[in-house]
Amino acid sequence: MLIELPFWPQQASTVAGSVDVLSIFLTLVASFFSFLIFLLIFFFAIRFRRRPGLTATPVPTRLSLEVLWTAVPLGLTAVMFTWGSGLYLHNQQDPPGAMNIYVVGKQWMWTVEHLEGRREIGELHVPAGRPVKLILASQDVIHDFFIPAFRVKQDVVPGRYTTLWFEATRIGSYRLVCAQYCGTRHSGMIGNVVVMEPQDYQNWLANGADDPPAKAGERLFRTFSCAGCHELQATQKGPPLIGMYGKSVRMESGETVAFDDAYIRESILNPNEKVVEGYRPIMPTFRNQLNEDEIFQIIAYIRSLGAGDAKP
Amino acid sequence: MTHANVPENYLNASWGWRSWLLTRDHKRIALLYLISITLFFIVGGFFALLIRLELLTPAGDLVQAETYNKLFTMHGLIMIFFFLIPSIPSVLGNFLIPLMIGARDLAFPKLNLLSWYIYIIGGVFTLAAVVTGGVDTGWTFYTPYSSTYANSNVILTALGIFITGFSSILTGLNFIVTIHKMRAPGLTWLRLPLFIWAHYATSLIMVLGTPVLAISITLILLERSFHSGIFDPKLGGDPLLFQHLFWFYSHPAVYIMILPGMGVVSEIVTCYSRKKIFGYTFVALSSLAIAALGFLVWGHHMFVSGASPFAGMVFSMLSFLVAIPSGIKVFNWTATLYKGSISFDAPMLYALGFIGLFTIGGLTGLFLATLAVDVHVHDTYFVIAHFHYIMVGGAVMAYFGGIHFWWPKITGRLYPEVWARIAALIVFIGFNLTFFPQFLLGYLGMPRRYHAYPEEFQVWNVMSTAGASILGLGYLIPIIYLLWSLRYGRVATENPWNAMGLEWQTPSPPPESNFAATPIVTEEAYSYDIHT
Amino acid sequence: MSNTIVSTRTYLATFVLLLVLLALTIVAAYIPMGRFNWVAAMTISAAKTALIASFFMHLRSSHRLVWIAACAGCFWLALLMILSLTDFWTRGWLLP
Amino acid sequence: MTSIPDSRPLTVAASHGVHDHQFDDSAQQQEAATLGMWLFLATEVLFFGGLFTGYTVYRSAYPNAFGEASRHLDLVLGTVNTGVLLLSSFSMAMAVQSAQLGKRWRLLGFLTSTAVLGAVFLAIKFTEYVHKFHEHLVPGSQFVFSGPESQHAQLFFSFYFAMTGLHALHMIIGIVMLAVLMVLTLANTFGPEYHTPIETIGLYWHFVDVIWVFLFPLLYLVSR
Repeated sequence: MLIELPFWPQQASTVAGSVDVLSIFLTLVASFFSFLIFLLIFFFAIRFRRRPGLTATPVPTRLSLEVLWTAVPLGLTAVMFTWGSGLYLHNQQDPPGAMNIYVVGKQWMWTVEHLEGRREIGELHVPAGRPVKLILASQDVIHDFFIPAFRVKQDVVPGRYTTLWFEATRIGSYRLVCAQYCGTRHSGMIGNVVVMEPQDYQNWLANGADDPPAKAGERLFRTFSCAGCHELQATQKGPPLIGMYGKSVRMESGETVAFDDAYIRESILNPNEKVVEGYRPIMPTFRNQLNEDEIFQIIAYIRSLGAGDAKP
Repeated sequence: MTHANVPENYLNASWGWRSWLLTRDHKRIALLYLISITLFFIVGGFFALLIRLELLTPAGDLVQAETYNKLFTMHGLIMIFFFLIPSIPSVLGNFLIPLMIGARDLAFPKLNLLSWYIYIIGGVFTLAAVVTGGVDTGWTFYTPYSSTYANSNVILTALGIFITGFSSILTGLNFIVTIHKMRAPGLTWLRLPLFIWAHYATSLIMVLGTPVLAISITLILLERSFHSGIFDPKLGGDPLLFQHLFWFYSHPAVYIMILPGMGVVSEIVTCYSRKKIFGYTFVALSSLAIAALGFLVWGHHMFVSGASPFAGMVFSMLSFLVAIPSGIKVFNWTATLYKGSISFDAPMLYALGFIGLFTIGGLTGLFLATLAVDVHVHDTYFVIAHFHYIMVGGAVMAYFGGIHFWWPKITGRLYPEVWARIAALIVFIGFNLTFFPQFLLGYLGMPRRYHAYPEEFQVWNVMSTAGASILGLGYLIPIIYLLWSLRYGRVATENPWNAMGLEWQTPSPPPESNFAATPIVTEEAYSYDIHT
Repeated sequence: MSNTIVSTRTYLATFVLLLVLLALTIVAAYIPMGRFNWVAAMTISAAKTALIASFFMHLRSSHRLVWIAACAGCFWLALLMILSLTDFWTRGWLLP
Repeated sequence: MTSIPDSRPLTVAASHGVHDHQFDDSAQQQEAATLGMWLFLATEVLFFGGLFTGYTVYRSAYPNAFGEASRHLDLVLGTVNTGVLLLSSFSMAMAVQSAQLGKRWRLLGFLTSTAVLGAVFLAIKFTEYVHKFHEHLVPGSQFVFSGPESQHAQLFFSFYFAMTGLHALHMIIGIVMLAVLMVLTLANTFGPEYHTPIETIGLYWHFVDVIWVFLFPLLYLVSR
C-alpha cells in the first residue's frame, strides 16, 4: 500500500497556478546550480585525488571566468526579481467589486463577519469563482492569515487594517492557519475555508442564526449614543453619516481623506486626529469600550446607510 | 617526547585557576571561549532534540504548548547568540588572527578578556531565565507580544542578550584594530590569508550592527516596564518599527555567522588541494561585499508583515544583489579544486560538505527574496530549512572543519583520522535527512513554531526527527574523540598538514609570545606552488 | 592622532563659533519654514558636529583610517534611516 | 631583528616611551587606541541611531502632537544646557592640550572644570525631570496631557526620556572616567610622551557632547 506522500499543495485559487510556475522555475535553477556544484566537486575529487605521480599545477586566475559567474547570476536574479515582483503586484491588487468579509484575529481564534449576515468562528464560507476581499484586524498581537491552498498570506497587524484577496476556484474545504507566532496556542489558531457553489453559499448565508453585523452595528450605534450627535438633524454636532461611505471628505486641517473603514476606525478610537471640516474636536474616544468585532459591526451599519462611490 | 622536556608553550607557561581566569593571552582566551561555547552548543542541541521528538507525532503530546514555545525560543536564542555568533570568531579568530599576521597578541588583550567575561555574564542571565521558567516569545521578540502580552522571563532574557551583544562588539573592535595596525612587515592587504579577510568583514558587521540590536532590546525593556506605547498600537506605536530595528541587526547577524566559516573553508580547501585559491582578490572582496550589502536587505523578513509594497520591491532587489558575492565564493572554491592534489582528511570533508550545503542554502534563499513566492513560504518550514542549511550545513560544518584543521596547533595533539572521517559522514547524512524534508513541509504549508500539525505532514516530520537523532550522534563523536586526543592523541609536529600560513611556522602548541622575532612576509598567501 | 598640538586660540575660536551656531539654530526654529525647519536644524547640528570633530577631536590631524571610522558610523545610521523610511513613508503608494 | 613598520607614517614625536608588549612602539599603541575609540564611538552613533530612527518615524507620523508636546519643554534650560556642554567640550580640549604640553596642574584644572560642567549639566537636567514629573508628563500610567492627541504626546515624552536619559547615563560614565583621570594626574602618570587615556576619554566626552548637539534641536525646537 503506497503511502500517499504529499509533495505539492492543492491549487485552489486563481493565483496558485502562477505562484507555482514561478516556484518550479526557481526550483529548476536551484537544482541546476546545486547539481553543477556537486558534480564538479565529485569529478574534481576523483580526477585530482592525491596519488603518486600527480602534483598540483598552479592555475592562474582567469578574469573571464570571474566575470562569467558574476554576470550569469546577476542575469538570473534580474529575471527572478522582475517576474517575482511583477507577479506580486498583480496578485496583491484586489479586483474592483470584490466581496468584502471582515475577519478579526484574536488570541487563538479567527472570527469572521459576513456583511450580509452570519458570524463564524474558525470557519470561512466563501462562494467559488468570485473575488473575495478580507479586511483583517487584530484584537491583540500580530497574527497572520494564511491559506496554503490559495497561496495567500497576510500579517494581521493590531492597530490598523490589512487586506487580503483571493478567488477560490475549486469546491472543497481548505486549511486556514495562523502563520505569525502569537502566543501559547498559536498552533491551535487554525480553521477551514469552505468553498461552496454560489447558490449553496446564498442558502447558507440566508439561514444564519444571528442577525447580520449591520443590525448589530445599529444596536451599538444606539447604546453608545452615537446617534445623539451624528443622526438627529437638530443637534447636528457630528458630521452626517448617511451616504458618506467611500466619499472623500475635506478635513479641518485642509487635507482630504477617504471616508473608508480605516478612517471610521481611527475616528472611533482617536476622534480628534482628523476632524471633518466645519466641526469641532469634541467627540469622546471609545478606545477601551469597543473591540474590533464591534467596530466592524458599526462600519457595517454605516455602510448600510448607503454608500458614496462604494470604494472600501 | 616524555613529559619532562616538553618545551615551554602557552598551555604550560603558568598553572592554576588565576592563570586561566585572569589571562590576557589571546590563545588562552580562545580556549575559555571554546569550553563555554561547547557547553552552550550541547544545551541548545538538547532543546533541538526535544523539539524534534515532540514533532514526531501530529498531536502535541510530549510537552504542553507553552513548554514547546519555550523550547524553540530557547533553542533559537542559545544557538544564535551563544554558539553561532561567537563560535568561529571567538575561538578560531582569537587564537589564529595574531598568529596569522605575525603579531604577539591582539591590540587590546584586556578588552579581549573582558569580552569573554561579558559573554559569560550574559550567558548566566539567559540560563537563569531558562531555569526559572524560560521565555516564550521566539528568538525574534516580536512586539506587541513580547512587550505587552508575554508573561514569561522576557526582561531577564533580553538583559542576557543585551549584555552578550557587547562581547560581540568588543571582539569585532579588537579584530579591526589588530588587522589594521599590527600586521607583520611585508604583510600587505593582498597577502593576507582569506581567514583574516573574512574576520575583518565579520568584525565590521559586529561593530556596526550589534548596537542597533542593543537599542531595540532596550526599547522592549522600556516598553515592557512603562507601557509608554513605543510599539503598542493602542497608544499610537507601530509594531513594525521594532521589526525594522531588530532585523537591521539580525540579518547581518546571519552574515556574522557564515562569513568566518567561509574564511575557514578557504584555508582548508587550499591546503588539501595543495593549490593557491582561485581568484584571491574576488574571494577577499566578496567578503567585504557581503558585509556591506548585508546591511541593505533586512526588509525581506517583512514582505507580508504589513510593510509597504514599495519597500518590498526595494528590499527584494537588494536581497538578490547580496546573493551574488556568495555565488562568486562558491564558484572560486570549486575552481580551486581543479588541477589540485586533493586529499580527503576530515577538515576537507567538512569543507566540501560546507560548499555543497551552503550552495543549497543560498539558492533556496532566492525563493524567499522573490516577492510572489515569499508570500506563500514565509513563516513556514521552508524558511526553517533554508536557514538551517546555511547555519548547520554551513557555519557548524565549517566550525567543525576549522576545529579539526587547527586542533594540532591549538592542543599539540592529532585527532584520530578514521573516526573523524566517519563522524563527518554521519553529520552530512544526518543533516540532509533532517532538513531536506522540511523544504517540502514548508511548501506544503506547515507553519513554523507549531506545536501540533495536520496528520498528512507526519511522514516528513518522522524522517526529519530520524535525521536529527543521527545528526545528534554525529556531533557527539567528535566531542568524545577530541577530548580523548588531548591525552592519547599522537603528538603533533609544527606543521602536520604542511600548510601555508604564519601560524604553521610556530611550534604546536605555540609559545606564549607566539613568535621569537616578528616574521617578515615576502610571498603571497597559499603559495603552495613554490613549496611542495 | 599625531601629536600636533592645537593652539588655544584655535580652540577658543571653535568654541565661539559653536555658540554662534547654537544661537543660529534657535533663531531658525522661530522662523516658520514648515518642513525646512527640520532640515535647517539638522544642517546646523551637522556643522557643529563637524567643528567639534575636526578641531576638538583632532580629526583633521588624524590618520585617514580614523576619518573612515568616523564617517562609517554616520553612513550606516543613514542606511538604517533611509531604508526604514522607504517603508514608513510609502505605505499608500503602489497598492491602496 | 628589529622590525621597522613600513605601513605607518612616522609621527612627529614617535618617542619610544612605555608601551604594551604586543605593540612595537608607543606611537603604534596610541594610534591603535584612537582607532579603537573611534570605532567604539561608531557603535554609540548606531546605538543612539536606533532612537533617532524611531523618533523620526513617529515625528513624521504625528507632527502636530510632537510639536505640541515639544512646546512643553523648557527652552531656556535646554539652551543653557547646550552652552554648558559646549563649554565642557572646550575645557576637555584644553585638558588634552595641557597633557600634550606636560603642564600637570593646568591639566588637573581643566579636567576638574570639565567634570564640574558635566555635573552642572546633569543638575539642570535633573531639575527639568522633576519639573516634568510634577506636570505629570512622565510616560506610564499617570501621564496626563491636555492637548488633542495625548497618547501621541506620550510617545514624544517616552522618546524624550529615553534619549535624554541614555545621554545622561553616558554623561555619568564620562564624569566617573574624568574622576579616575584626575587621580591618575595627581599620581603624575601623564606627560608629553604618554597621555593616550586623556585623549581617548576626551574623544568620548566630545562624542557625548555631539549627541546632545543633535538632541537639543530634535527635542526642544520641533516647532516653536
